[in-house]
Amino acid sequence: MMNPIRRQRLFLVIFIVVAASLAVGLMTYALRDNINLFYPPSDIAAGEAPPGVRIRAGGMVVDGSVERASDSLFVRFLVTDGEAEVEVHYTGILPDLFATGEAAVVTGELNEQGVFMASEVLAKHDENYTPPEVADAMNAAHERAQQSVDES
Amino acid sequence: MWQWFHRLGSPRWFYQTSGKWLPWLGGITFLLLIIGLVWGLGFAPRDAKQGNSFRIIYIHVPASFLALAGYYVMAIAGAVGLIWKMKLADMVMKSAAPLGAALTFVALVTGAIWGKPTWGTYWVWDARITSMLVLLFLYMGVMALQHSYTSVDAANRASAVLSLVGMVNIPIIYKSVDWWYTLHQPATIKFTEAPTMHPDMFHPLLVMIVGFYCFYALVLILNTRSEILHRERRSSWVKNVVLQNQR
Amino acid sequence: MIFRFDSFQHFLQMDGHGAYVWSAYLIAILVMVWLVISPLFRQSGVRQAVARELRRETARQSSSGQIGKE
Amino acid sequence: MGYGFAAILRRDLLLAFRNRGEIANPIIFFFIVVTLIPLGLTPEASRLAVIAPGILWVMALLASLLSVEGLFHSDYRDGTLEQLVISPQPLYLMVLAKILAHWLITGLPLTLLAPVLGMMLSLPSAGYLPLVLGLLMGTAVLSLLGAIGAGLTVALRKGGLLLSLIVMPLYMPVLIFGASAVQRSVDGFSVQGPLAVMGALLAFSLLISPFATAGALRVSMHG
Repeated sequence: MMNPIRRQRLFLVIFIVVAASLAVGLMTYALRDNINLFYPPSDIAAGEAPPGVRIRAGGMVVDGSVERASDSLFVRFLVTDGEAEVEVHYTGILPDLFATGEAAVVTGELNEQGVFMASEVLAKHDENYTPPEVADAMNAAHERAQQSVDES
Repeated sequence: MWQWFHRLGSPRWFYQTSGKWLPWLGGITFLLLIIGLVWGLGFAPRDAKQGNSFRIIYIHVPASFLALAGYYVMAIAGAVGLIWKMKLADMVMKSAAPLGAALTFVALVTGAIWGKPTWGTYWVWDARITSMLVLLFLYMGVMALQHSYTSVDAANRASAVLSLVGMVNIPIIYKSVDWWYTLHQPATIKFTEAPTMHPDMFHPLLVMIVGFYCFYALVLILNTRSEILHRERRSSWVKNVVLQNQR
Repeated sequence: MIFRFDSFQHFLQMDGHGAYVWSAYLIAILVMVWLVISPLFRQSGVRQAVARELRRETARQSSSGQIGKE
Repeated sequence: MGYGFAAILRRDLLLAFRNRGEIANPIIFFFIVVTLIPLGLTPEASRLAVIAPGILWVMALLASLLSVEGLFHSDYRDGTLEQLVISPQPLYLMVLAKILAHWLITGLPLTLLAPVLGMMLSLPSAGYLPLVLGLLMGTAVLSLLGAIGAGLTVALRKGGLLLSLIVMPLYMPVLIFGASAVQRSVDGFSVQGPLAVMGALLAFSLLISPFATAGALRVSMHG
C-alpha cells in the first residue's frame, strides 16, 4: 500500500503527463488540417480546393497574362506557383504594388470551370532588400538569360 | 562555483563590480550606435523598391529583437528570484520591465512610421505588429502589478509569477496571432529561401543589433544600480559610497 | 563605402521619405536617451538623500556632544 | 485528497446556489450586450450574421473577466483562503476545485445560452454547433487563465482593472480560435482544426493554471 503523499505525487505525475500529451497530440492533429484556407495553384489544379466557398489562392503573376477590359475595371490574369497556373477574374482597382512577375494573393471563390472569381486582390511585397543598382543588374542578368534561352 | 553564485547575488558586490565595467560598456555602446547610425543613415544603399524609408530598419529591427529578448530576461530573472530568493535577481527583473516596454514602444512606433510610406497606412493589423502590441500589454501588466503592491517582496514575487506565466504563453500567443493573420490577410508566399539582404545593407544592421544588445545591457545595469542604491539606502556600505564620492 | 547623398539638403529630404526616417530616428533616440538618463537621475537623487541624512546625523552627534560637555 | 476537492466544489456550488442573483448577473449582462449590438450597429440580419461569431466570443471574454474577479474575494475576506493556503492538502487541487465551480456557475450557463444569443444575432445555422463546442472548452480555458490573475490581485484593493490588464493578453488565443471555428463553419469548412487547438489550449491551461494560481495565492497571502 502506498502512503498518501506518494500516491498524491503519482496522481500529479500522471495528470501532468496526460495533459501534456493531450495538448501535443491535439496540436499535431490541428496542424495537419489546412488551417489557413490558402491553396497554391497546384492544389487548385489537382482539384483539392472546394468550389463555391470563400478561399484564398496566390502565386506569381504570369508575365504577359494580364488582360484589362477597355470599358470596365474587369481584369483577367494567371497566377502560378511554378507547377500549375490558375486563371483569375477580378473587377476593381488593382493595388499599386501589383505587377507581373510579382506575388499576388487573391480572395474569392472558384467557379465550376476552375476559374478563380476574386473579390479582393492583394500584392505581396517581399522581404528581399536590395540596393537599386543590384536590382537593375539582377534584372539585366535575368533578361540576358531569357534572351539566350530564347535564342538557343 | 557556488561561492561565485552567492557573491553574484549580493547587491553590494554587483554595484561595486559593475561600476568598474560601466565606462567601458558605455563607451562601446556609444561607439557602436554612432557607427551604425551614420552607416545606416548615410552610407548604406537605399532599397530598390522602398527607397530611403527602408533606413528605418536600422532601429526598428534591433528594437524589436530586444523587446522580445527583454521579456525572457525579465521572466528568467523573476524565476531565479522566486526559486533561490536572490535579491539581485528581483532587482534585475524590476529594472527589465520598463526597459523592455520602452523598446517595444520604439519598435511599434518606428514600425508604424515605416508602414506609412510602404503600405500607405500607419497601422495595419499585421501579425507581427499585433503580437508586438500584445507584448507591450504583457509588459504593462507586469509593471502595473509591480506598482500596485505596497510590500516590495510581494510585488517582486507577484510580478515574477506573472512574467513566468506570460513567458510560457508568449509562443502560444505569437503562434495564434500569426495564424489569425494568415486567416484574414495574404499568406506569405515564399518562392525563395529565407529573406535575403545585400551585405552592404546587412553589415550596418549587424552593427546596430550588437549596439542595441550592449545598450540593453547598459541600461539594465544602470537601472539595477539605481534600484540597489534605493533599496539599500539605509545600509552602511551605501553611506560609505556616498561619503567617498563627496570627497 | 560612399556617402549616398549629393548634398546635405538631399540627405535631409531622402527623396521625400525624410520626414518618416528622421521622425522615426528622433523618437527612438529620445526614448533611448531618456532610458539612460532616468536611472542616473534617480541614482543621484538617492545619493543626495543619503548625503543629507548623513549630514543631519553628524550635526546631531556634534550638538549632543556639546550638550554633554556643559 | 479527493475529499478536499469534492468538499470545496460542493461548498462553492452551494454558496452560489444560495445567492442565485449573482449567478444570474453574467447572464443578464450577456443579454443586455446582445441587445446593444443591433441598436448601435444595425438590425439588418445579413450584416449582423457577419459579426456574430466575433461579438459572441468577445462577450464571453468580458463576462468571464467580470465574474472571475470575485473568484477568491469572499474567501479572502472571511479568512477561508488563509485556511486553504496553510492546510496540508495540496493547494493546486483546491484551486482546481474552485475553478471548476466557477466554470459550472458562469461558463456552462453561457455555453448553454449561446444558441439563443446566436439566434438574436442571426447567426447562420451552421455556426451553432462549433459555437457551443468552442464555448464549452473555451470558457473553461478562460476560467483557468482568469484564476491566475484573480489570485495575483485578490489582496489588492483596486484589483478589477489591473486584473483585466493582466489577463486579457492571455485570453487572445482563445478568442482567435473560438471565433474562427464558428466563422469557418459558417463559410462551409471543417472545424476540427480550430476546435482541436482549443482542446490543446484547455489541456495546456489545465497544466499551468492550478500551479500558477496556487503560487499567486501564496504570494498574495504571505507576501
